[in-house]
Amino acid sequence: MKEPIIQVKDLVFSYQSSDESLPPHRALRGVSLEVPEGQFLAVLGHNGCGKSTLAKHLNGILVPESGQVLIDGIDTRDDDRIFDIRQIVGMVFQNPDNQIVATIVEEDVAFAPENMGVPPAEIRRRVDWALETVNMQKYRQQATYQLSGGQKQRVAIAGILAMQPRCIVLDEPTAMLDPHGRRRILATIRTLNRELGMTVVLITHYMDEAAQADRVLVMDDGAVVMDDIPQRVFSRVTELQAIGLDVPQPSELAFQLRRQGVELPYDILTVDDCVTALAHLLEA
Amino acid sequence: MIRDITIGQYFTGHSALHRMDPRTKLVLTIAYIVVLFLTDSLPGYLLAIGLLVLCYKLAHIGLKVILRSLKPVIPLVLFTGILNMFFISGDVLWHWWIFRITQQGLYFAAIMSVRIICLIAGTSLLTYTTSPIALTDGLERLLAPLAKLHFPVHELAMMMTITLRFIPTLVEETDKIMSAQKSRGADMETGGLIKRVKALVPILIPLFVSSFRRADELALAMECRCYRGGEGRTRMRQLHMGGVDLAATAVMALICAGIILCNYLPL
Amino acid sequence: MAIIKTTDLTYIYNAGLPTQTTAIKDINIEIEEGAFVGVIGHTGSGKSTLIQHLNGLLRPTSGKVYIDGRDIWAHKEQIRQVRFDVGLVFQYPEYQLFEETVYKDIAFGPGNMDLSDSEIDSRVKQAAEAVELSPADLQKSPFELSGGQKRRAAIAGVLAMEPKILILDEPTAGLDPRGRDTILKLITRYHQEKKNTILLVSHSMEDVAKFASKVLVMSDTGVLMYDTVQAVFSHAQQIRQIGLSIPQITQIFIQLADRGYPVPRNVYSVEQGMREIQKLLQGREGGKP
Amino acid sequence: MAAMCFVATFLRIDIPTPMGKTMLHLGNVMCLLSGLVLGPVKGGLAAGLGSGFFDLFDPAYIAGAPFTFAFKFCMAFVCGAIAHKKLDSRPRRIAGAVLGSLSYVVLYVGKNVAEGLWFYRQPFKTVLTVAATKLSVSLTNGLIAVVVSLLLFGVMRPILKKAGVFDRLQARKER
Ligand SMILES: Nc1ncnc2c1ncn2[C@@H]1O[C@H](COP(=O)(O)OP(=O)(O)OP(=O)(O)O)[C@@H](O)[C@H]1O
Ligand SMILES: Nc1ncnc2c1ncn2[C@@H]1O[C@H](COP(=O)(O)OP(=O)(O)OP(=O)(O)O)[C@@H](O)[C@H]1O
Ligand SMILES: [Mg+2]
Ligand SMILES: [Mg+2]
Repeated sequence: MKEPIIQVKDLVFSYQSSDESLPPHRALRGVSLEVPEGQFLAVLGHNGCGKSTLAKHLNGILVPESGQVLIDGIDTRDDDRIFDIRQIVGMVFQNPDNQIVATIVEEDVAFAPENMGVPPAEIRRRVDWALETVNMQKYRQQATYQLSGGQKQRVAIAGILAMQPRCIVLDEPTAMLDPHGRRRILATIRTLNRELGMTVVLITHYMDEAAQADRVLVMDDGAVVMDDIPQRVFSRVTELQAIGLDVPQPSELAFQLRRQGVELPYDILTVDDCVTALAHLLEA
Repeated sequence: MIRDITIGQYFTGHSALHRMDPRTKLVLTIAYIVVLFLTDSLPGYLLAIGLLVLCYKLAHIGLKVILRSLKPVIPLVLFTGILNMFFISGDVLWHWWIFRITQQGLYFAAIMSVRIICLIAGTSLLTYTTSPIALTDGLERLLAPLAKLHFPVHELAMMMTITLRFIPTLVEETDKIMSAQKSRGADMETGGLIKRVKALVPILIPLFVSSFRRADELALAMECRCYRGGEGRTRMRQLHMGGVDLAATAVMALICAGIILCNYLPL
Repeated sequence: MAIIKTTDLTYIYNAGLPTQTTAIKDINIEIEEGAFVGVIGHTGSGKSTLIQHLNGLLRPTSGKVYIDGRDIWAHKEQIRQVRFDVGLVFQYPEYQLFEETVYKDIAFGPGNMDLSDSEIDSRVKQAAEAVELSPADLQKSPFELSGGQKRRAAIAGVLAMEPKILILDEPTAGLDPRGRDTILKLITRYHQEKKNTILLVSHSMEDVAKFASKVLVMSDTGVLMYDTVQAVFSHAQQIRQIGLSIPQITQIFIQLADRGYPVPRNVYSVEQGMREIQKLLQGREGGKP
Repeated sequence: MAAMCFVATFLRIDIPTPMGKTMLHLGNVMCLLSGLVLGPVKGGLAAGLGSGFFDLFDPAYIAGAPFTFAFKFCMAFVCGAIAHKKLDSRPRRIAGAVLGSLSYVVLYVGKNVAEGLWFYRQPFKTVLTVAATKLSVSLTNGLIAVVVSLLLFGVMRPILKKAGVFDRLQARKER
């Protein structure tokens, strides 16, 4: 089998507080993780549990205090290959406003390949392709500040796509968006994963987004506490609620009913799952 | 309120002037200032004004627009004009109490006005026909040779781009913070100096803090996109000079020569 | 009498410029005192514009706003008083914190109201308690708090002004599920204690259905509906048409009802849903011989 | 490198200044403040670019933009060079702000004199009188800017410190 694109081994990381007298804050306490190429992984966890810290290790923005992070076999501590790593793993952040560098949409998308020294004609081709992939080609010449939040975020994703990465890490890309913008971003993410075979790591606070992934990783206080397919993760309602998380309403309904002794399957995630199962139950 | 603020006074259009390369426009504008500086004869001034009229016609920009951009300098012109009337002695045309108008005084005032009008109308043509982005782009490329002298051209240009990019964002943010503090009863419209200065604190602090946060995040995002300064960087958009640029340069050269020649004509 | 009333309220951004946009048009609403109103609408439908009119931050292009029966723009110089009566919590309110300590920051609003020091002190403490900030937190710098705490401190800053009407623009954006729940619960509790009027702008239909008593639906610069939660979500078709959704739990029950099962269509919380299903199952067992 | 783009982003602090014009002339205040907070080079760039940009896109002032850039840069640079390293010392802060402001006034008036003499070809006496009025106006402005910026800085520093702004600046510098 092919080597996983992301390998994280016993990753430990602490933030040094600005106040020297305070002890460093341990944000990651031994995280291990392997992501095979082409997987769609969702990461859940409450505020401050270390999700962003983990994400920043995946393209060498932060380097491990101990343990190791290998991207396509390259150690992120290898300074000479840092740009290779960043090209393999692209990162999208929460606030679309703070990621866009240029005033015109296509200029911004061109930013990364320009940095990489790609020839102009090739940049042009990549920019067109990236904008098409996120469905923003209509806005090529628009000023970035005139776009809505969701559109800006899609431009930010296009800016990463223009590097032609094999893996894309999105750190709460929908947190600042409205439902419409959120749906569009999620559709874009699914296209990247299903049609282009890109590896996706999606950090989110929305359970319905995580429910669409191949695999869900749940973190609590700098450690991984669950790592499974969404159906199984979301059936562990009590545990999730104990660490301040939530489950989609259909899963919760099924869980509550099961607790009352009603026999329902464990893998209910969506409205349709739930309706089918309940209909089945009521037929009996 | 100010979300769609347009910095500068760019008028979209497709005239020859709009299509010109920003570099040409910049250079020609500078040339025009220099020529103005050298002009010293009536036909010279007429030529300079003629050129302006021609350009404004080409760019389809009306008189009203020019007048509006001249507004801020009117007090200066008047003030200097009046002073000249006091100080310049010469053939008195009209005299009342301590005021007198001399021929020379009038002459100076006229020259001054023409120069100011030409200067402002000429340079503002640049902002009217060039978008801020194109202008920044042009500036960067014009300054590019300076990089050889270890002048950080790329960094400066990057900063200009980012500044341009964040002006609307920050204006919007200021607006939001001001609204929020007003909702909490902040009073920014009344009171003496000290009170007003104090009223700024609730706006400036969040603004500073959020600027720093944005700066941090932006730096991070740029690093993620392989930013490593100017070396080895390519550009997607290549500026190129076309026939318009050539023609404009030729016309400009002719007129400049004309103006300079006029200085030496015995008129 | 309605505590909030607008007549033909219209607002145009950048009037006269090429970028001119009509954000709200001919809005006529009457909101009764003590209501907890969820305000929903697709993005750009004019929610934020509307609420900024209610405390006089924006001045109507045309139309009137009445608070407590008074036209708020009748006396321009009294507009600050209106802002004390109508508290507005903006989106991401933590970005307006600016004082040295949380205490001082919460005191900023009441401090602008010409109150006595002891009154300010007691208001700050009450507000802090309402949002579950400890006395120790009050002495910290607002920048030392966690994201959720900052948000609550900022909300306390408005609560301390004890407004008759409290308006919150997406107060839970960007928080984790527990943070969202905490904030919504404390707003509900505050509402129950003070019996004041609350407008909550939200994109989460689940939250609106769970916490609000009435819903104001905005669509494309106008008000589409203003009614009880039950009545609004019974128009599932219409709600979907304007790009909104209905809560997932409601969808489940509507679909079951569509398939002919004897379940109600107006189910808005998981607990209620569970009871309905149980009732159905028990009823059936009881019926069996 | 990271520091560089960091600098770049600071310019933005200056941007809202034109909005303050109605209340006070905030431009100079912000220039002094950025010198104090960001230090000579960064502060100078922030001040220069921020103000220069506005002139560049304003038809009436575009010809003056390069000068504005240079002069505001000097103003913040002087102020930052004197005061930024020793922010705790009040005399330093005052000296920084005063000298920064002064250098701006001198440059600005100097430019006006030169412009009047050579560009508008005004007689010396006229130029002098104009310059004198400009001098008094800018001196008052400059003085207000000094007072206001020092007041603001005094109030804002402890808070910004708590917010970690200075720490972050420090951290960036070390990289
Ligand atoms: N630059 C920093 N300096 C010091 N501590 C930090 C820094 N960044 C994060 N931390 C701390 O590290 C912990 C983990 O932070 P991280 O940002 O990874 O959390 P997160 O899971 O992404 O949270 P959120 O859901 O709020 O984004 C938190 O307790 C946070 O306070
Ligand atoms: N400051 C502004 N300048 C110009 N137009 C604006 C401004 N603010 C809002 N608009 C426009 O007014 C309309 C209504 O905007 P508003 O912010 O009220 O919508 P909203 O319902 O709050 O949307 P969201 O759910 O995204 O917050 C939109 O078309 C928007 O583009
Ligand atoms: Mg995070
Ligand atoms: Mg809004």
